[in-house]
Amino acid sequence: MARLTHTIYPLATGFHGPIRPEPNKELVSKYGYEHFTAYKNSPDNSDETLHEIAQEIRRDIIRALVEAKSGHSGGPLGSADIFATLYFGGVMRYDAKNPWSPDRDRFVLSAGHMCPVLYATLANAGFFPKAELLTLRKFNSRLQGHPGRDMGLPGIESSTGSLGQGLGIAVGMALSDKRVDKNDRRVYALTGDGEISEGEIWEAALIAAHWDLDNLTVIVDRNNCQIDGRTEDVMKLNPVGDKFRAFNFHVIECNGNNISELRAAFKEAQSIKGRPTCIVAETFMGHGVSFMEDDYRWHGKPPTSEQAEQALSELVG
Amino acid sequence: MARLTHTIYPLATGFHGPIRPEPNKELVSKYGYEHFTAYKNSPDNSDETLHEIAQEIRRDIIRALVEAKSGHSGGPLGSADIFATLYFGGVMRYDAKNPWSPDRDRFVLSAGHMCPVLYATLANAGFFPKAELLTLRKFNSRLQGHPGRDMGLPGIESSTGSLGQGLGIAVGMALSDKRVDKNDRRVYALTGDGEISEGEIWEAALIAAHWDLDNLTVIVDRNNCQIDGRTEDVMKLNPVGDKFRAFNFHVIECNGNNISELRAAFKEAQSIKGRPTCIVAETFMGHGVSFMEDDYRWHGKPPTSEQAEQALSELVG
Amino acid sequence: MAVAEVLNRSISQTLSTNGSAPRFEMNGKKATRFGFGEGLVVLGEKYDNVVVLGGDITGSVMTSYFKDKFPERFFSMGITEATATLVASGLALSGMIPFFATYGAFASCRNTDMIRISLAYNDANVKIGGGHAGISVGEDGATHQALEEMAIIRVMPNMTLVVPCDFLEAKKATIAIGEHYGPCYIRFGRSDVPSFTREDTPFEIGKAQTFKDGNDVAIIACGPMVWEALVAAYELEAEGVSARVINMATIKPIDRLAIVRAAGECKAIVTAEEHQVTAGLGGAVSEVLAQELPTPIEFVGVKDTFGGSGKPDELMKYFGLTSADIKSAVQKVLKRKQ
Amino acid sequence: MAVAEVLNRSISQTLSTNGSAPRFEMNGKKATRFGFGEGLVVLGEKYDNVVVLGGDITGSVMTSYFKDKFPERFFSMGITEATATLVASGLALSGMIPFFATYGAFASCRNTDMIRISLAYNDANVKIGGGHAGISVGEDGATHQALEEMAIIRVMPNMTLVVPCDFLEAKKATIAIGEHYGPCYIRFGRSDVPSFTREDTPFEIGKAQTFKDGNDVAIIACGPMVWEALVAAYELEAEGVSARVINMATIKPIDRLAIVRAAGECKAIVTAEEHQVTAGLGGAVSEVLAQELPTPIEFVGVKDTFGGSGKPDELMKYFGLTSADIKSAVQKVLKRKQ
Ligand SMILES: Cc1ncc(C[n+]2csc(CCOP(=O)(O)OP(=O)(O)O)c2C)c(N)n1
Ligand SMILES: Cc1ncc(C[n+]2csc(CCOP(=O)(O)OP(=O)(O)O)c2C)c(N)n1
Ligand SMILES: [Mg+2]
Ligand SMILES: [Mg+2]
Repeated sequence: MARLTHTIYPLATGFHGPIRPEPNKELVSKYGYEHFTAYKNSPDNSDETLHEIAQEIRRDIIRALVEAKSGHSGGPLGSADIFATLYFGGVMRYDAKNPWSPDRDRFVLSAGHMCPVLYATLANAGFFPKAELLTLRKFNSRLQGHPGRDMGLPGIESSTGSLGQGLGIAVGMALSDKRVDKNDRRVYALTGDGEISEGEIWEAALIAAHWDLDNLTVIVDRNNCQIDGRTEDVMKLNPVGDKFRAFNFHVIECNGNNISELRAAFKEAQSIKGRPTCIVAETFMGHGVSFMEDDYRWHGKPPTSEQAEQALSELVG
Repeated sequence: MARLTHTIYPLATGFHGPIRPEPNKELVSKYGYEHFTAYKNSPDNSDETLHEIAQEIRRDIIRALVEAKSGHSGGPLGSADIFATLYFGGVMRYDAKNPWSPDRDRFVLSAGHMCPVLYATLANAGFFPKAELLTLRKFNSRLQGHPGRDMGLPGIESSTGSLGQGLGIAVGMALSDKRVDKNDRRVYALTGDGEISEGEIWEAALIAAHWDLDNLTVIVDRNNCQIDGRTEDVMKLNPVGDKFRAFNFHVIECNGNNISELRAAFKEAQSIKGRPTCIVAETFMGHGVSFMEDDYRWHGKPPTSEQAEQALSELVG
Repeated sequence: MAVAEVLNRSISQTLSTNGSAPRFEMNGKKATRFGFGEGLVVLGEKYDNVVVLGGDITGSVMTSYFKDKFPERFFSMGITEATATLVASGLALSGMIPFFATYGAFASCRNTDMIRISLAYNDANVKIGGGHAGISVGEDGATHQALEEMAIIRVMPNMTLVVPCDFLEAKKATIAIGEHYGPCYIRFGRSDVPSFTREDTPFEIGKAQTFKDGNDVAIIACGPMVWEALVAAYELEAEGVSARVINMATIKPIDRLAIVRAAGECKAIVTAEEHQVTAGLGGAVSEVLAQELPTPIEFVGVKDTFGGSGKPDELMKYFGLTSADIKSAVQKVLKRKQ
Repeated sequence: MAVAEVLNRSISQTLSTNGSAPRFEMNGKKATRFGFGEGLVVLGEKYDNVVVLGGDITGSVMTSYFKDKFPERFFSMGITEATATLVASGLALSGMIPFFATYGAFASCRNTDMIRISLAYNDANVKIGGGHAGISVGEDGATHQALEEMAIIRVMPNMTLVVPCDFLEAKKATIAIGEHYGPCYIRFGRSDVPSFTREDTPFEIGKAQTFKDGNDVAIIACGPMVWEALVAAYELEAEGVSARVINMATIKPIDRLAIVRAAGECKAIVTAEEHQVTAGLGGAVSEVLAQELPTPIEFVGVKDTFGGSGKPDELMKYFGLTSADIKSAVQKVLKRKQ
């Protein structure tokens, strides 16, 4: 029996071809983007190193957003520690220079609106030049307002942006790995907390548990904020952990702004057999920028240039 | 400020007007349908009386299905005790002669395919002549294969048939009663157990709990069967009670084929304040008919005429 | 068909009462979503059984106005578009007039089965508001740019679908669907677009309005493309082409008579919509004319592709949705005219 | 447009290679769903990366064949149509060729947003099977009678939509979409319908097939309505009307050339579909001809209402979906022909 294969990476049929926007040259050199060397992904990176990388991710988010003049600040900043740990703490296996390598672990950003943090992470890992971050949300950029697989950006496994869909896709990937290909790849998916009010999250949870997908780790960015307010005011979600437990997940609750707790959580997730894991990562929206911290009004706004300067001055070390 | 009102009951714009199919006259008299007097709905009805009514409902289901030559046997038979208790044990308030009375309690059959039991119940309560049961699934019958509000059948509060939708509708009704009209009406909804794998069930559960809808009682017909097999083989649902608890419901687990347990459960549900109740009613699919009992292959089949005779002979007293 | 007979009688009469009406002028810019928001407040003031469900983007689709004014009749549903639609159905079956609004991509796609069965088949008196229509959404990109709703809603029996052309019409249309029995969908946009209709410009569900008379070609448009059509028509007038502009604010039920009259009198049609050219307004007009009076039509719209990030203007230009594109389509259809 | 030019060159040539082909004869009856089921098995035997997702109705949509044969490549999803579609997307992005089938009402409506973003926008190689097409479902009634899918799928960029006419074509079409890259939707029915195509009848995605030649009128049909069209055409032939019958088995991308040729040569069109007349096949054909060659069309289909319970035959008759209805439509369109 044969395998019918098609080239699916990179797609790059993007909405109108290969003429990409140019990053602003002055800013590229101001931020030192042309001399940037990618960070290494290693379990040997210390917590301090990962924290530094998280801060650099945060700075890159601010820089991209202030240039874009639209986009989401709060969730991306709040979850930067999760991304730093995943991509630079030796948790995920990938090769930025061979981004579609068939034995890579995969990450799906179910909360598509949080893409600035993913783009910044990928750039810091060397998937594409950092300067490209400055084209975020511009006409024909590979950095779409919500991830578009049609743009062929290395590291973007799926288009997302309609909440509640990415987790189901990740479940399909994990099913493929564990039950069809029977390999040892792992799949990670991140959802917002507001996002888990979408029923597809619970359908996906049922399916993941039914098929014992222990190669799947779901991270819920529990920042208690969504667009219209605090999550418990907009739609009560507590107790989040109990919900996933009742859906037969192994649940780990941790401080999602604490690198060492996150490391331990991912390690534990990798050791669990027979059921998927959900990490309920308690974060603060806008973490690291004083005037954004824990304020839902920063869900979907970019900083002004003054605010960006202030933010960058806070996001040191 | 005014209320803008429209006549919404009965709709009866049915798919092609008022010419209804005629029930088979011979069968009408064979079953004594022309001389039938409706059962009373009263808390004074004994468990035995309710059991007898449940058996009569079961017989009516068999009669309707064998005439229709298509339709669902298993779920309807298994849940007849729930319906007998709800409609004849003084649990629900309604007036069969004034079926759209504005202070009635309402029942929504989220598992639309189980309509034979609802039709049989309504006929036994006097909402419409029993003879009409024999028009089930016939061209232009008010007894559609899945409930159609457009047919204007008294007692049918909403069209259903696409699984997972009825509960959300019931939540909307309960929200209207408790939060807008601020009356003391109650809303009941029944879902299949396979049905709760639909994500809309969990969205509806979140919303019902968020808005403290203690006037809502959800009954899950936990018969462990769905079309393709046992629920835990098709899509693992256990622990059902824990799921609803984690979604902030008051949960009652009971034997759904035991009238006195059901009575107690409904009573308890009415006493709960501040949160909706879910009754996980453990039933057997096809209960009361030996060769159908607990067999998922009876989900969607009608009995042959021989099987119907056998079934009717078992369904006594 | 009856319509064709009506046409035969009226075909050479000029129908237009607007013929001598003053030109529409741009009177600032304002997104249609604000009209929706204001219309809801008017309804809320008039009727105590109007209620609104929030989908965690109340500030984007302007249900926030109603929420602020009538907090006790506003209910947050979180991010549950499918079930919010069902809850709306339950409220409607209880005598309420519920509005549920979110982005059009989710207001028509996340809940399509619910619209089909619990609204349309149920004939429930629910009003769905779909915001962020079309690519003029801008930077958010393809996922958030609703381009398919007109096809999806139009194919459902019992549904009414309105697409207002500017702020003021959006307000009128919102009030009109609130007072009309039955499941309705209203489509509105995020970005500021020209305001040009006046208080006395009529709006009636199911009735097209001729916004400019003309007999060489009829441009049938909806939503903010109506303004683009007017600009194109005024420019064409200067170039000696007499273009009629019809505001087809109701897509379902569509005004067959206005379409047939336009075809009979102008013999060439251009449709313009911020939507896929497949199965939307162009499709609806084509269906009517194929049955009544076959006529050359050119379609202005998005040509079966997804949108993308960019500034609204950039995108409108790239995807061919400007008055210049309408003019080219007119030139093309005039060549095909017999 | 290029198509129109092609037409100008070919307009008076008779295109048909089928002109002298033998008549199609009925060869028993079998539901198209069985063709889907058998096609899946063929694919499963040929390719080890074909996988199937079950939606708790495997015995109705005949994915049970595959399940029995390849249990290790069959995955039950329970009753979760929306997420099953997403899981399929994830499988496709992993190099699998996943099929997910359920009733068409749910295969196109419960997961519309997922089809839009995770299949179409993602260009994921997923195949959706929609069973229980149309009112020939019978007793289950309106909720289960899918009449809207063609509009919903057709408006999505990147989608391929095929509607096979009988058992054998359903099998061929299933294999064809399995071997074709990209998101596809196949529509098939529950009830037995005439089998009439032969092993050597060509099936190609995107290509219409002329099943009977004729030059007075062209009947463009899809699904089991093709047989009804043939019956009508043979009867009309006896009555002196030469009717062409075109099997439009691919609704998207639609074969524009076949439509334009038919219009150019016959000058009158009837479309026939077991679907709403709104935005479906009739809509697609109208759109093409409005742009290329305006031509009178009559639509046979469900006229913007929901179905209901009854025997399939009773319903087909009541809703106007028989060969007799096609004949009346032909008579009507012939009168409109110029
Ligand atoms: C299906 C869908 N509905 C609504 C939206 C609009 N939306 C984007 S983000 C968001 C709030 C998400 O909240 P959460 O998941 O907590 O993310 P956070 O605000 O913490 O970043 C909403 C409603 C969407 N993108 N998709
Ligand atoms: C949205 C939707 N998907 C699929 C179906 C087809 N279907 C009808 S009943 C059923 C099984 C339901 O199982 P359960 O809720 O346990 O009911 P039971 O078999 O016990 O009667 C399915 C899949 C449907 N009616 N609606
Ligand atoms: Mg959040
Ligand atoms: Mg069950």
